[in-house]
Amino acid sequence: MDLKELSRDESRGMTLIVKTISRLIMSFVILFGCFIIIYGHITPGGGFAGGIILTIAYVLLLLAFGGKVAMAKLSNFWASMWDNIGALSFVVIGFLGMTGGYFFLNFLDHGSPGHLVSAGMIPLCNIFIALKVGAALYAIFIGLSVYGRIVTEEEK
Amino acid sequence: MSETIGYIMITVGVLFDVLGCVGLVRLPDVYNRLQAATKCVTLGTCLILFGVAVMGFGSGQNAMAVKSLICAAFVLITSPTGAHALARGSHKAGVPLWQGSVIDQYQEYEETKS
Amino acid sequence: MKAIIQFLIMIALWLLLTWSLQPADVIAGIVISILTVALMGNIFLDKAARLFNPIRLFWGILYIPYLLWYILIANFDVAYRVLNPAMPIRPGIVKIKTCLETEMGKTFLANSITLTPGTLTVDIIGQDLYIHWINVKYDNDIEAQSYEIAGKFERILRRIFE
Amino acid sequence: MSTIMLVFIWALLISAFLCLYRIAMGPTPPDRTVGIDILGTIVVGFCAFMSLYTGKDYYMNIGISWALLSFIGTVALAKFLERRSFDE
Repeated sequence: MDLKELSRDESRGMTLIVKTISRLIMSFVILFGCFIIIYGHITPGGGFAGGIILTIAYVLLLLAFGGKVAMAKLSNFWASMWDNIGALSFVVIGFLGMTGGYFFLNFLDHGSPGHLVSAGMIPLCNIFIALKVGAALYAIFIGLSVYGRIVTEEEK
Repeated sequence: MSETIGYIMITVGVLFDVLGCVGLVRLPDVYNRLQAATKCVTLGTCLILFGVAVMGFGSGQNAMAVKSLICAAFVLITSPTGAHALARGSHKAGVPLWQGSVIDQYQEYEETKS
Repeated sequence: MKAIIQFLIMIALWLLLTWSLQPADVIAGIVISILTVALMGNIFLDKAARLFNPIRLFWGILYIPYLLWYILIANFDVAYRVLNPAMPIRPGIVKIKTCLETEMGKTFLANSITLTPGTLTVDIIGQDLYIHWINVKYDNDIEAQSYEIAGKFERILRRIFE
Repeated sequence: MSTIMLVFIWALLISAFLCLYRIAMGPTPPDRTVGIDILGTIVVGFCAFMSLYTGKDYYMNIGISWALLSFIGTVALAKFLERRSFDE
């Protein structure tokens, strides 16, 4: 079934009010998570906090619309795949520093302090940490709630 | 001038916050508590944020003011939704109304459905 | 059309959050807005474009002070009930009917009811709303209850969302 | 400046302690959940005070994140109170 029809299903998920408010604020949650990640080197926050906020958007999807919509949006296979991509890219960035001299050398342009382009490769590290943390947390959440629940007597 | 208006708004907001929490302690059952606390604390927090926005615009800190306005809009949208979800969850969990309640048409609907 | 509207809303929010117009910030905002539209485009509201009709926008802006005034009355009402030693409450859950059809209209009606004097939305089923009322005035009179609780918002919300 | 700020912060602390009283003493689980929900909204007010006191705008980021997490937590607890599993 199409994802749009799945999200219209009345019998699944919470009430209409929670669904509509989720539709309204979901895009803002993604935008705010990216804001926290990208400005991680000049304001508090960074990869870990931003990754948690990105995960929160998908967890809200799972809570408000039901498991099938969230799994159609980001399945367990792709969650573990993004987890691996984040971890591997972080290590690759570390090894790219070897071209200039040593491990984790900050080889990019430093820019002027206080602006967005001012820290070389720290924003890149933040982005990959966010991918790693967010995807791993989402995988844990669907592992516990969708696959790991106790089957009751009636469902048998 | 803007500082005075800001302090007045913050004072009223803090007063409403305290009143809402007194209602949370004093009222008899979960629905009445939810009602008093949600109304008062939502308006109280929004007034604090509006006051901070007014003082920020007055003293030239525009980024702080705009962010507090965004935060106020966010609280104003999500707080009643959370209250609705909690009220529905409490009724489904079987919490009875206070014994002085006069009518419960939702209970009648649930009984006719099942 | 819907994607363009969502993109414009997102880029406006980004510029408000960062509050700077340097090239690097704006380019990052455009990239992230496109990413947001690609990720959450089919979850976003269906009829968002019609809200930018000038007549609807005018009534929407007018609705904000109207709602804030009723929230202020609600707070003084709660303060009176909480601080009075006798606690004059007469609670109950009543059923009302609404004439709004769209999901945005019903959602904003329910949230406005939650924030205004003495009422709290418990559940919504089709066109029926179940309201916890702290001071029940009528005995099982659905028409009068609907007019008392929802009438003052439906007048304006019908012009915004229907 | 600092005296009136202290009065505000003590008033907010008193309301937070009233919420904590409801969380500790609530006779049923939904009562405790209401206390948690209200406490989450009060903390946003604290973040606004910190932003005003120090003059830095990034405390409001913490406020927005806190409002978000409080909303998600409330929805999750409400779904738990309905005795349904999270994925349906």
